[in-house]
Amino acid sequence: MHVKVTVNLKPGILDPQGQAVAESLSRLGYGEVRGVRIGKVVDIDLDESDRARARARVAEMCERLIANGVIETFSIELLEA
Amino acid sequence: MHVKVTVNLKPGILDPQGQAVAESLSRLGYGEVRGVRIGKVVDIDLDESDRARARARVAEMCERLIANGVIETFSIELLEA
Amino acid sequence: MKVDEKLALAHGLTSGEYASLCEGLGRVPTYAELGMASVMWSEHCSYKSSRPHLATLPSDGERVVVGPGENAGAVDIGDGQVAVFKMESHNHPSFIEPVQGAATGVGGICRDVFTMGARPIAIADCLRFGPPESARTRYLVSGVVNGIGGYGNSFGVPTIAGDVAFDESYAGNILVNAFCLGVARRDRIFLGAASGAGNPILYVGARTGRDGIHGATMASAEFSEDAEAKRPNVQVGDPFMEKLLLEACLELMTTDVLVGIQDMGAAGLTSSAVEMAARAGSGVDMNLDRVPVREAGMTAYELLLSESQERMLMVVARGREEEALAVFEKWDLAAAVIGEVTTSGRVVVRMGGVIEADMPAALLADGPRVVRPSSRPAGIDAVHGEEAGAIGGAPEPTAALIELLSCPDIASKAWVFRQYDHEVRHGTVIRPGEADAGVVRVLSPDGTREKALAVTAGCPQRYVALDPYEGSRLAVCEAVANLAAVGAEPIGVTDCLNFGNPEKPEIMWQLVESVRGLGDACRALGVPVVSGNVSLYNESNGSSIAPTPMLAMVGLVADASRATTLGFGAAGQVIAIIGALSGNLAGSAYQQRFARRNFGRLTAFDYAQHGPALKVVRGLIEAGSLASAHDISDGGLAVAMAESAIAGSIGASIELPARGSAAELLFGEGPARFVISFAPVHEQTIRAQCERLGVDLYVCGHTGGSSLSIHVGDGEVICTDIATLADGWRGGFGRAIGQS
Amino acid sequence: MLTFGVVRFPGSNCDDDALYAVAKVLAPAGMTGKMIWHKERTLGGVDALILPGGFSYGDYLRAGAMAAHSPIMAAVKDFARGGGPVLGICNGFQILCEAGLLEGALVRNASLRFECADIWVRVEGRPTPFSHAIPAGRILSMAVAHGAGRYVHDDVDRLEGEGRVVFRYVTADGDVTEVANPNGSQSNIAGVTNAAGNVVGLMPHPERACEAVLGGGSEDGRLLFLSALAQVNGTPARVG
Ligand SMILES: Nc1ncnc2c1ncn2[C@@H]1O[C@H](COP(=O)(O)OP(=O)(O)O)[C@@H](O)[C@H]1O
Ligand SMILES: [Mg+2]
Repeated sequence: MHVKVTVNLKPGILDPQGQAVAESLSRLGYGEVRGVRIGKVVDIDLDESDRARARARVAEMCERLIANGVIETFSIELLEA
Repeated sequence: MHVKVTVNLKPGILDPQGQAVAESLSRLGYGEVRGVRIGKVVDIDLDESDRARARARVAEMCERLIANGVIETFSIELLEA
Repeated sequence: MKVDEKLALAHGLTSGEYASLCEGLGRVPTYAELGMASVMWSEHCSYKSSRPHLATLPSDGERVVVGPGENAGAVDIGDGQVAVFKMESHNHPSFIEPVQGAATGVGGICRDVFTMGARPIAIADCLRFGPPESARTRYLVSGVVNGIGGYGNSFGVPTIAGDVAFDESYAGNILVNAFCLGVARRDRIFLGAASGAGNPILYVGARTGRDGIHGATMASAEFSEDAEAKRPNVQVGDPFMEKLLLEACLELMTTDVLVGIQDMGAAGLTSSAVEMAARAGSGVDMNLDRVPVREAGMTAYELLLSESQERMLMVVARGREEEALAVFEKWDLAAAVIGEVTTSGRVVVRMGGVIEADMPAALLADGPRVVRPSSRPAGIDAVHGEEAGAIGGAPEPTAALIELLSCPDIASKAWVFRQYDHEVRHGTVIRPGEADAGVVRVLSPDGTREKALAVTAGCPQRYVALDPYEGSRLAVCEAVANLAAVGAEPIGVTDCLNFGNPEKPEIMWQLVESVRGLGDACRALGVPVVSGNVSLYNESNGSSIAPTPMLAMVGLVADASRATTLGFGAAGQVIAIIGALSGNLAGSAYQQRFARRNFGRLTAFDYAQHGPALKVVRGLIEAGSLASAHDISDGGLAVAMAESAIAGSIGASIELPARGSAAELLFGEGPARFVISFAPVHEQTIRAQCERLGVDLYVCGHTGGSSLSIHVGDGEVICTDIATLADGWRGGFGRAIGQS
Repeated sequence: MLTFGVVRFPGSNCDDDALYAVAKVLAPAGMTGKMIWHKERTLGGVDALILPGGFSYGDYLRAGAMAAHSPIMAAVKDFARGGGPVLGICNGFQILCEAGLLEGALVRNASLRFECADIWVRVEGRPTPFSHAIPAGRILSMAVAHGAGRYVHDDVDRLEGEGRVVFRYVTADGDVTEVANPNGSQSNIAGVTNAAGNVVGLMPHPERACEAVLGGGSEDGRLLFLSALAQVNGTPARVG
């Protein structure tokens, strides 16, 4: 099974990278850009076919390693193989 | 409108960060992890309500700045406000 | 929100402090005022426990231009230039979030330095962690190093020195102390004073978010859970923003537009505004509606207490604000006039047409003072009375040497400093690891002279833990010795005093004794303390860290090209020891390693006895007589000898007289001792110099071959090839933390 | 006489270093230089350009990505298309790749760590303004300091075939090994040139290797600048 984890900075946490990209885009003529926030997407190829178990295991991986709970949140999406 | 851009390394490009995460996960006991690849997710808050126009503009931003076609691919997802 | 004593207590004020606040104001404070007072009167901002003791430190000297009390100290280095430096702790934030905590620590200290008009030219980092084998420690080490490098590398200042050690006592409370050195023109130093009634106050840099707003209030009723979620307790550093701020500030400082400037650090806008007004004896009137914000709907309380990074508060000459704004525009920085200087002596804050705060600046700036009882711990005399002799079960000397070289406190820290750009700004003469101090070139303004500044940073916390007074004196002596070993004259020191909970008399005793020791040694050695920082309450689960007065000392090298490293040079050089031949095992790394604790009586620092050795080494380097110099510290003579051999990739044959125990001779430690090497032609001069100043010199061998051989009397006690030693020393750190 | 223009982007931090190397250290050899602000649209009379190291725009998103869109870049591209010598050092190399003036891309080091260390590179490939006067095969000692220096290209064979790899990481003895490679670059590539051979990018810092008093003591970095001088002067010189 493929699992896609999206890791984002918690709201309120400064995202200097997103800020710089937003400013660059607006300098490039994309005045409609109101804000940018940048996160990570972690694609995991999992040897597991049970959806519930896959989700539970990946959630645990996120808490332990993939996301930094102090400043980040994560969301999990199960994709078919 | 909110637009979510996902940027991934092209398949042929080595992703040492993904590899390191995969190894750490397997050391932590997640033997079911077969592979990990890490990409970026760029959330854009756009002052634009027309979906087609939003998509076209963001595609252009990606080609010009957000992704580097030499090493990366991107995909665009329009989310509602 | 109703303000009462209960709310004040929740803000960390005592009943007495709340009463004096009400009395000082002549009324009950507003909510914003309570927040302002609570941060200004916190230990962190007010130094209420330590101030009377800090006042005893020597802070004047011929070279001192700006002493403690400003954003950083400034010391004259000739050619119309000053060295500006300071050290600061970021312990707690780094434990919560190592990357950002360490990064913002570096950012904060660099701002303190360029606020004064100095361009930063060097960073140093002093780190303490728990046991290296713990997973938590490993995570923290990687994160902290990543954070320091990530910030300094991008900001573009070389990290040239530092210190890393591990000890159980830091497991739940790591230390991350960052130091920054800058150079300014003596006649263009900028201070944090809001002078000149009518002058506009400018806010420059990052927009304000709800970062790091004082913790006590998080649980208070005013905020819904939603609002709390919006208040991150981690501040993220933006080195790019800081680089823009640096360049813009330095550009503005070439004009006469700027009157006063202060970075917004701890306690944010509140402390900058209050301190600037208090220093000038003026007042400030600010309108928060004009503050550039990152998020909508922020309250006055939040705007006043936010600790968002990379922000500056400035006072500019009236009518010249457009010139200032043009510079910030050039550098794409947000800037706004948010108020003006008054003569009222009060800090007045308005928002949405309402006066949110109106308080005397002096009331907030002076802060409370507390006299904390201190008491000498029972049992310390017994520990000092123990015999620090040979240790049963310790390995034989060669094995002990290899083990010491590989332990992470002594092993090469290259794993760390390879992650730091130590060469940016084309000034680094001696890089980290190459000598006892990092050295960075300073060009005279006319470009004709190349002098240099040397930086050593660290703390022998084993000594301080054993005996805070003597240990602190030894710490000063070791810093001077580290500078001497590169040929630098000490010109000033900054400190960061990391201690446990001062409300415990035994901890307070450590602090008092340590400060007394630092003061005595600095006075004896003629080194002024020009800036510093105190970090208290370093404890977890009720147990305190080892007392750790971190020192960063700066030295002047008259001719950059003369600075000397610690590696032996070519074959056939003479090797000698300066200072006492034998050392003391009390408090030594050897004792720590093999007896697993420290005991006994430290060798006391004695200026009459130890001062001359420090002078002689510097003099010999200035005269160009030495090929290498290395002070004998952690691990004693054998470790120093091995380090010089490894660095030079050359062997050495050493013969020592049988004096005292072999362990004391090889691994004992003590003040003002050096391993030097020199070409045979210099031997006469060196002998004469040492004799003239009454310094012990013992010629003990020569360089050559590919192994280290040490004889004591007739017996060879250490014999091993340099490659083996090098492998232990080079790889020891990475192995200890489970990284290659 | 050779006048270098050093382009200063927001976040450049080796701009002063580069200018100092050419305009101060190498002034006696006949060089000078000036800083060019990224918001300018013209270069003003310069003979050669340096895009210096640093963290332009914080290296956010991708190293060099945002600087590649700076106003000055149009003029840089014109200069390069006209055959003007352009040297990108470290972040400057990354910017040149992002701007499409050089092929390939520079991605995160294989070690995932920033690496600041002394390295050696071998001079090879077709002649460029910054290498033609250095004897082929000469090994230069310099330092690297970067977190994203791993060079990737989808057709290294073609690049090699066209002689466009001009600096390659080697050991002090000249061996192309993994140990010599600080970042995991394909084929140990440290520097490349464009098809026309006038634009060069490399990750190591020649401007930091111009004075014996500094760091590792190497002065090998001078050779790149002296080579450019020789080209502009039209003297069939050999340096190093
Ligand atoms: N965290 C660090 N960052 C940079 N340099 C460091 C760091 N830790 C140690 N070093 C460098 O490694 C060398 C050895 O450090 P240390 O053993 O603490 O020296 P000393 O005992 O002479 O003070 C010194 O050059 C020191 O500056
Ligand atoms: Mg030392």
